[in-house]
Amino acid sequence: MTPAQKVQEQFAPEILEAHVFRGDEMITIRASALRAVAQFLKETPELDFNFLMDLTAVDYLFYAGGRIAKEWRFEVVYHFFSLKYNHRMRIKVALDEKNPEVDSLCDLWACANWYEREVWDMFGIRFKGHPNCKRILMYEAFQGHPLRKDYPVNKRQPLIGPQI
Amino acid sequence: MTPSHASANFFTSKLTDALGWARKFSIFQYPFVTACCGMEYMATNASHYDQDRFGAGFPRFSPRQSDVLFVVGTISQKIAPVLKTVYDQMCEPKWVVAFGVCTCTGGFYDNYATVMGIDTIIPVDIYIPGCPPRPENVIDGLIKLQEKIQKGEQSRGLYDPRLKTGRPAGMQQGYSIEGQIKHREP
Amino acid sequence: MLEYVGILFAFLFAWAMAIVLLTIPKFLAPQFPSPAKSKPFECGMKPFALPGGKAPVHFYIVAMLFIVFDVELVFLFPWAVVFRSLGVFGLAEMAVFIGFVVLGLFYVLKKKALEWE
Amino acid sequence: MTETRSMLLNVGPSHPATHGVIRLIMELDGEKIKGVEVEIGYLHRAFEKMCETVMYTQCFPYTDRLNYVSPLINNVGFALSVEKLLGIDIPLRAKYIRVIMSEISRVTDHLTCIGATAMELGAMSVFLYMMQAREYLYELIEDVTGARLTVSYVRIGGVKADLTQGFADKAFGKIEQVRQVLIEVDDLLTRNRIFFDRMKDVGRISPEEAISYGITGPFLRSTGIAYDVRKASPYLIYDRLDFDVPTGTTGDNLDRYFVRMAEMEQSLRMVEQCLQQIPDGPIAGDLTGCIIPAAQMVDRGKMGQTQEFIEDEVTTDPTLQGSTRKYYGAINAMRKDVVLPAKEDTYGNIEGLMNHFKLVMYGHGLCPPAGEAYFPVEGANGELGFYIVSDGRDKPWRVRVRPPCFAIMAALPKCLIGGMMADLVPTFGSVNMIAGELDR
Repeated sequence: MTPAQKVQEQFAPEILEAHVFRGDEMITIRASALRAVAQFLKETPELDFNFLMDLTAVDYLFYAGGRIAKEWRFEVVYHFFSLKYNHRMRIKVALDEKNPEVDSLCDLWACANWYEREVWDMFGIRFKGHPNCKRILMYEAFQGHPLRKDYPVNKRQPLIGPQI
Repeated sequence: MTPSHASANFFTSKLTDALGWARKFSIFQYPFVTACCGMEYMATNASHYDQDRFGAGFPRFSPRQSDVLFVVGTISQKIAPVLKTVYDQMCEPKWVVAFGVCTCTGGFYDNYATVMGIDTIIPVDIYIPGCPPRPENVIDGLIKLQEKIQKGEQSRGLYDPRLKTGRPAGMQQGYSIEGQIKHREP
Repeated sequence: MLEYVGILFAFLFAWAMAIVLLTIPKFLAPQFPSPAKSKPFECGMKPFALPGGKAPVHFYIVAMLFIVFDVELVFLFPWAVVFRSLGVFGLAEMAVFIGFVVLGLFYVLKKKALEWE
Repeated sequence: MTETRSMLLNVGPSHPATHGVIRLIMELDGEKIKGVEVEIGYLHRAFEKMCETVMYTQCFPYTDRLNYVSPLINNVGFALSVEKLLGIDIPLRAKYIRVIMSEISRVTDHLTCIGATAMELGAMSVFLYMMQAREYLYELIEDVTGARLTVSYVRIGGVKADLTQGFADKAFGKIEQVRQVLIEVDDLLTRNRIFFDRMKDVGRISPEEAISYGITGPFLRSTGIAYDVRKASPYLIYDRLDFDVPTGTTGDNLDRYFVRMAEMEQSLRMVEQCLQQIPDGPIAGDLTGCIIPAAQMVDRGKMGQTQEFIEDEVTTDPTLQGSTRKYYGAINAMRKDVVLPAKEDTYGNIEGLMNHFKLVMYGHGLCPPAGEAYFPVEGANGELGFYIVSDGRDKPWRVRVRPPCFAIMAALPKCLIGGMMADLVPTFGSVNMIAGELDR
């Protein structure tokens, strides 16, 4: 029983997609189910995912030039790791374009605080329940979210110096 | 008294030379270190490629006590105002050394987050290219700086990036064409 | 009277040196005062509180203790000059003096004045 | 009624204690730190956005500027992640070379970290000894890769060039010199009263807090948890090398110093084992041999005498780094759609030329299948993971770096609050924050 099968069996209705690619199990779930899944992964003794290794997001706007269809635009990707069982798990949360919002995991794992601030800063995805969701990498006066696919790479908003 | 070259009579030219000589061998540098060039700056300061042989071995971490501003490593848009404030708070006579290609022209980080060359915000005296420049390059840059100090020159003037000391306005534009993502229609 | 001339010259030389070093930059170094240059330096950012605000009392205590032991040190200098001629009597006298100050040190340590609580 | 107010102090971006790019807003009660707010992002250079605008092989120069103190580990991490995406395996000798260079790069990282911490505590000579030791290792790296710091040496499917001739015994000599320096520094620092008191019980963190913050690497091992990616999920050939994972007990600065010193010893031991076990392939050094000048080969090609060309070697233009076919098979995976052909084939015959063309032309390049892969590697500060999403075209869709020192910086207030203002310096030194990796 790999962790992915346990999660699938537990949260069957919530799961949009689940597949294995190059040995990595990944499950895509709806945004509403995230807190329950995270609680489940952390508390159940035989899973015991005590490490939230990485939390990031991917923007699938116009993915692969339109050849591969994607119903949703954003995916927030969580990488979990268990120290005791030494196994890994990837949970992806699908978010559409209109109001990308997902629950915050700050109270389960302390590192989620900064990761979520960075995802908000780079992608503009809101995290409900985050203590202070400010920008972490860019400066406050920056407009827009740079890692979105529709933000051109060298559109500068300089604080001082020439306005190029 | 900015030393002028036009009709420097015997006394002032001798004094300028003496001043230049004195300043040349006692460079107190403010290492404004941010990124990978910092590693080569450490190597240049350490005993193998010793910078102290040229009198520049003593970094001062306050702009009040330093006369050369070593800008080492990429300058992002967020830290540009800090660099400008530190430059303004340095006492005269002051020189600026752009250490590494990120400070000279922004290097290969032609994106929304990087200042493409610090001479768009402060006047620069010596450009040391290289990513990171080898310690020998740095020492060569230092010697060129010393010659400039000996002659008493200083890249002066308001840093109006478009006209006096900044690069020509054309060069200011985001001149990399290839790296740009064509605007995607959803 | 003659031997005091040395001290006078030392005094004058000190003043002369101070005055010269303070005025030379006025002539030789270029002056470009600017509003940014006059603001206090706080690592390149706008300072939160301008200097001259209130300081905690611990600094004051540590400063006072330093003064006490520094003055004691100053009294040792004249003794060092006539150390040979005073002989054992001088030593005893100074031992008493230093003893009192060390007593003070123990009192300070017991009262935890140097701790930073 | 006396009203006491704490003092807000800016230990700002351009400060020697914060290595130049971190801003700490400290709430001080005299000398005691009551509150810390960490502000980062002063060296954000948009690594992830730049990787989306260049092809896969062009990402390597960006990766060695992530953790620029141990650049080779980033290269290896990125290459392994793309190779996992492609599902290819690389020859054994290339694996050994990658491990050797990674371990040398890890030692330079620890040397810089401990040297900088000691210098900030006033031990100037230890800094100079450590920089001297780092110069020895930079010489080794420079022999193989050509550059001291920004090496861009690893390629997808192998490495750029083989080890140079006589690299093994030169490496043994250098490792011995570095060991001498480590012994000297150990004598200088470990029993030094000032160093000991400044580092003991300063910046402590408990194992539960470390796990909750997702901290890995020497910072976690100093709290007693022996988690090391090279042992937990061994990649390349770490399962063949015997090395142990040093751990501390209390999780304070002194334990992190001991863990890093012991790890350097382990890394040097690993390099020596690798140099003994490495399968000998032809060394790139000897360029002589019966080779036909390129011009003469072209004439014979025009006249159709091309059967025996494949085996013949061609004197390529000396500026083209000479012959690469000799060691080609040993250090590159035999995949035509991934790895560039050897120099002789590119200039010698039409198959090599077409292969080279297909790989370097814009739009054709190396196209992994659409999908995503996450590959964790043991960086110098902790687990360095590359999460790459590809859309089947030649440019990566998304490259995400899991920065090891990001989690440690998030836990910095935990280590600082309660300490004195002067404890900021050794704690920040032992955090070994590298801005390139933190702000990407």
